[in-house]
Amino acid sequence: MPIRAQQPDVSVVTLTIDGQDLSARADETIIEVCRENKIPIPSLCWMDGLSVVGACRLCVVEVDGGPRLQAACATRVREGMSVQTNTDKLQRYRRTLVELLFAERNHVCAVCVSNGHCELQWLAQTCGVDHVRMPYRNTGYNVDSSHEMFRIDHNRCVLCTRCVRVCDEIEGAHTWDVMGRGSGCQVVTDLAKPWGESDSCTSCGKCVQVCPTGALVKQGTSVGEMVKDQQFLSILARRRSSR
Amino acid sequence: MNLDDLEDLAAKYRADAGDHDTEVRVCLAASCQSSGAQPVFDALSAGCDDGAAAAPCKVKGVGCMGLCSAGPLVAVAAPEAALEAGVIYRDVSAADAPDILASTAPGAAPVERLRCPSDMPFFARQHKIVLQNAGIVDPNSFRGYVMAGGYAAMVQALTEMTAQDVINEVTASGLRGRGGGGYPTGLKWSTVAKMPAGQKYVICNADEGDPGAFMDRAILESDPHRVLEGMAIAAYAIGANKGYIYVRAEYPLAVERLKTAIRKAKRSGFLGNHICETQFNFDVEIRLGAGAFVCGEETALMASIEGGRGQPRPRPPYPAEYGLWGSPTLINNVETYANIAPIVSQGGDWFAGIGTDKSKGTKVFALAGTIVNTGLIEVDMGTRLRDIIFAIGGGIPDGRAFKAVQTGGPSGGCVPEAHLDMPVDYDSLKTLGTMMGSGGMIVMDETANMVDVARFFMEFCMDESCGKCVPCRAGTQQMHGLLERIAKAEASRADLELLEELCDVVQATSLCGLGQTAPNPVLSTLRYFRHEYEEKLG
Amino acid sequence: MSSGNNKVTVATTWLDGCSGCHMSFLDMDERLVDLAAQIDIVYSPFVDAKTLPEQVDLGILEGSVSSDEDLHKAREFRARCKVLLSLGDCAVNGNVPAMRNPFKLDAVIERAYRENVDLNPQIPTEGVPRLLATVRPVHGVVDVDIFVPGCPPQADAIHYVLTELIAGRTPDPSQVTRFGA
Amino acid sequence: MQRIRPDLPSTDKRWKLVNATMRRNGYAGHALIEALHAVQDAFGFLDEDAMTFVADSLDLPLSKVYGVATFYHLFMLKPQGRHACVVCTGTACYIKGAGALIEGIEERFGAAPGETTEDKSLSVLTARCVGACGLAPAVVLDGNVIGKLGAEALCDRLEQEIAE
Repeated sequence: MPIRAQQPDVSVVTLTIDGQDLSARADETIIEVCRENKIPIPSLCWMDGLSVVGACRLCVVEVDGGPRLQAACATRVREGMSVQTNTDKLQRYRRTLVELLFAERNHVCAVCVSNGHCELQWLAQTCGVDHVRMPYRNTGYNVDSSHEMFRIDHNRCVLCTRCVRVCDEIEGAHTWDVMGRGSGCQVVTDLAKPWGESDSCTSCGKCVQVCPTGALVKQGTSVGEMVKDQQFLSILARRRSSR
Repeated sequence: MNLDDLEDLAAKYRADAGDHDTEVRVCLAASCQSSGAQPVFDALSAGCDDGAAAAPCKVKGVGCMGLCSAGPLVAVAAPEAALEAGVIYRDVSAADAPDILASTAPGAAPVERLRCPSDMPFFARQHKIVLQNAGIVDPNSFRGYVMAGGYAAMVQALTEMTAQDVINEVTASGLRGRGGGGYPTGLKWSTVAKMPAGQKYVICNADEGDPGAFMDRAILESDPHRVLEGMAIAAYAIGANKGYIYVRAEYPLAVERLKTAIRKAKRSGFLGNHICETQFNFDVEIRLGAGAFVCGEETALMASIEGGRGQPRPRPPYPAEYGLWGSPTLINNVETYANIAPIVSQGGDWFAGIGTDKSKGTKVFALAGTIVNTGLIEVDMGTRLRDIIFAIGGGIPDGRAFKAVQTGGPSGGCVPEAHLDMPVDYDSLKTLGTMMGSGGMIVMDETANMVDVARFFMEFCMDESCGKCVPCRAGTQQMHGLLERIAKAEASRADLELLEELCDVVQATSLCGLGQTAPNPVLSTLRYFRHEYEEKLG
Repeated sequence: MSSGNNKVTVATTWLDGCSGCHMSFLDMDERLVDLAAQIDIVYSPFVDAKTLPEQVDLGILEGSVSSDEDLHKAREFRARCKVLLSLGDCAVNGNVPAMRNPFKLDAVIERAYRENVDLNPQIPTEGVPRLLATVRPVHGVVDVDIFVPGCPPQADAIHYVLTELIAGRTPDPSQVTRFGA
Repeated sequence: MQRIRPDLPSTDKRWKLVNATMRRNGYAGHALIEALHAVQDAFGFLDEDAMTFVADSLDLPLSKVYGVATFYHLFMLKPQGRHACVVCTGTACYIKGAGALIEGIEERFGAAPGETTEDKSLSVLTARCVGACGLAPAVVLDGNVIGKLGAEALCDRLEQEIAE
């Protein structure tokens, strides 16, 4: 889905979210309306200012009591729409999705530079994940410290592709992309060479700031020291789209 | 050009083809070719040219005759006659050529030792609409297609019908998408047609990826013009001037025949600009897949045509509204397009008279697995599974007992003996916990291990997951691990419970159809063969 | 959740961990005095008792399951404790001990006992338990009832969980602690 | 800003074929998969030079080209053996013993699916249904479908092909 609706639609619709009557612009998505109204919906891949991919599935909601769940980030509001964001079923699904992420790679929070500032860690807590029921996959991944300022630890990557999108859509460098498929997916720079050898990387650091976990971090940080600043994104995105 | 002109053209082609009472057809589709059909064809052609044939006869390479397990297949029949009306020979080798040619003499007896009875249920109980020309026309011959009545529907649509007329016929026919979902084709067409005029696209989904399904390959290899004609009619109906056929690179023969068909149709003015001297322009390009099952999903397919990673995106917006390069796009599969020309020629009501209440027309199925007659069949919707497997398919070989039939590929499920009397259509299969899918039917005998079958399909989905969304990428991987443990009898009851819960989560939350249906083989085997799982728990 | 003399019997032990969770337990400081009135620690590194009683109300395990001995202890605790609690990240998710899992066990042993040793490198064979190929959280080998993540869980969190359990309620540890806390 | 198309990486004539494919598609970015097919048809696999050349010619980011090249199973990033044996692992072939063929080949030639023998004589691959279910279990040897062979007979046939 494009970052903004094809044609800006400024007409106003009314809808209910969790029984709350709300009004919204017709070109908004459910997640945008929830964020404005402080209705907490977990999300990982969605980020205000980046295009929508609908990949993490954490923001799935029930719409009009229908059986098919919709990703709140990828669904525009409609007049009269009725949305449930936090039913028992949705809570159960989200918990399992977070568990799947923890089991997939090696997220050892205790020794992570993002400990205490990590969206995945926070999601585990808010979704009530106090342990992971499935076996851990235990596949080892590379840590690439070849860049002079930044580091990527693939063990902590959740493949949200925020780095790929911010690099392409905001910075315009498209240094990052995803290689492989399925469980073999990994984010890569250029032809999957060490990051430090990349010709296209401008070292702007946007990818580091938008990364929700301790996968993309600054060099020289110790446990719990990596605090990310994402303020720039909505400002840049807004100014860019108004050109 | 109008219909009369087209008839004149066909008559001219017939005159050019020369006088012959009999034709010897050699199946040159992929399966028979693998069994050595090319040397048979060469021997027959050489023999015919040398005058070994007793009467004026013509040797012709044709597409799939259906009974792939008996290939190479050869048929001797009057020109353009139906397959059952001729004499069919099975397991033919080049050395048999003289005998076959000798049998074409007036009054000569058929070669009994090679004969495959053309009244056997495999042939007699089929109803061919999509496969009408398969095994009869030469897929590399534009003229052959026209002589068989081809392109009449397109000419009729362009010269006698409005776009709305065409959509009305398709809607009236009740045709539903043959790629798996069963979405009403007429509704899809009218949605795209209603989008504001401008650039629109028509796409043919020939990325047939279900393991055990080869219907689309056979159609493309046997009658490629039929698909092009269907696409052109669709383009006329929705107002598109450009089409893409997305074909698996694993089907080189189909690709080659499609390329030939497009080239010849363009040269004869049946594709390109001012088709048949009308104002209608339509150009078709082939795009090759590169080995990714998920590209059968329509948004992934479009991403692939655009040159990217074949990853699906959330819908809506649907392709009808926001498709290829953001333009309104119609996507149908091969078999759907192959149904269009007869619907336009004979009317939607005629088509709606075939099949069941909610599933109209016929369906092509690929029969494979442990079954006597492996191959391709076309039957009315609503035919009972038992008739398909035991009458047409000839039952299970080696005296073994039937256990289950798998339909719908990795998105489908297994149907046990108890439900074999169910008439096959979209809805009945759904109630059995499986789906029509594109039409693959894999028959399994009593020796099949159903946990292993579920594990096999889960491995498929895990390998083919694009990796974009969490439930499909990580969930299929975990479900596969659990199935492995169950298969090795290392799992506990809690593992089985976790497996069932993951099935629910992956089904409910995955981004696209691949993930949403990946649990189906597990759920369906659990439904009918739960004891096989429980026996293995610790 | 008490039995007999109205005091809740508690057993604790550490598997593969750093004993930090037990230290955090001690960090409850003066609250330990009140707790002592309600619980009876029948087996633990804190006390002298050397055998695990046949019946215990609450078992607390710190550390991950990395060796034969850990596995044995975990199974014994499960068999004898009515309620089993995983204390800390190592017990709950494997944590640091599990970071060896992506490597083959032989390579890990080789690295630890030969490559990184200057003096008389050799692989010990006696007096040490055999390592398992894969380090697992406690619930990877036995059923666990309560999970208290954290590295280590704060004394406040441990206190909250114990108080709830003693009162016969089911605690919700995610209110007070999380992975890596 | 004018973009300059790169020179062909070498005088190898096969680059001209690759270039011709891209030119036919107007050097449009959406011709990426077609271009990679052309490289693979010409060279048998995609190396860094080829991917860089295609990326520069179509004005695409390197990481995008790499992402696409590694997404599709048909594209090979390493040179293949002189012969390629693709074992179909579709359902029908699976039911009829594709697993035994894979095991048999691995035992005789020491190459598992995705691997090439040390002497570079044979690459073993798997495919998700080649559509020859009537001939199950099917393998595709250097482009030709061979059906209904057991592991023993298949390995003999492979040895024969390699010897020729």
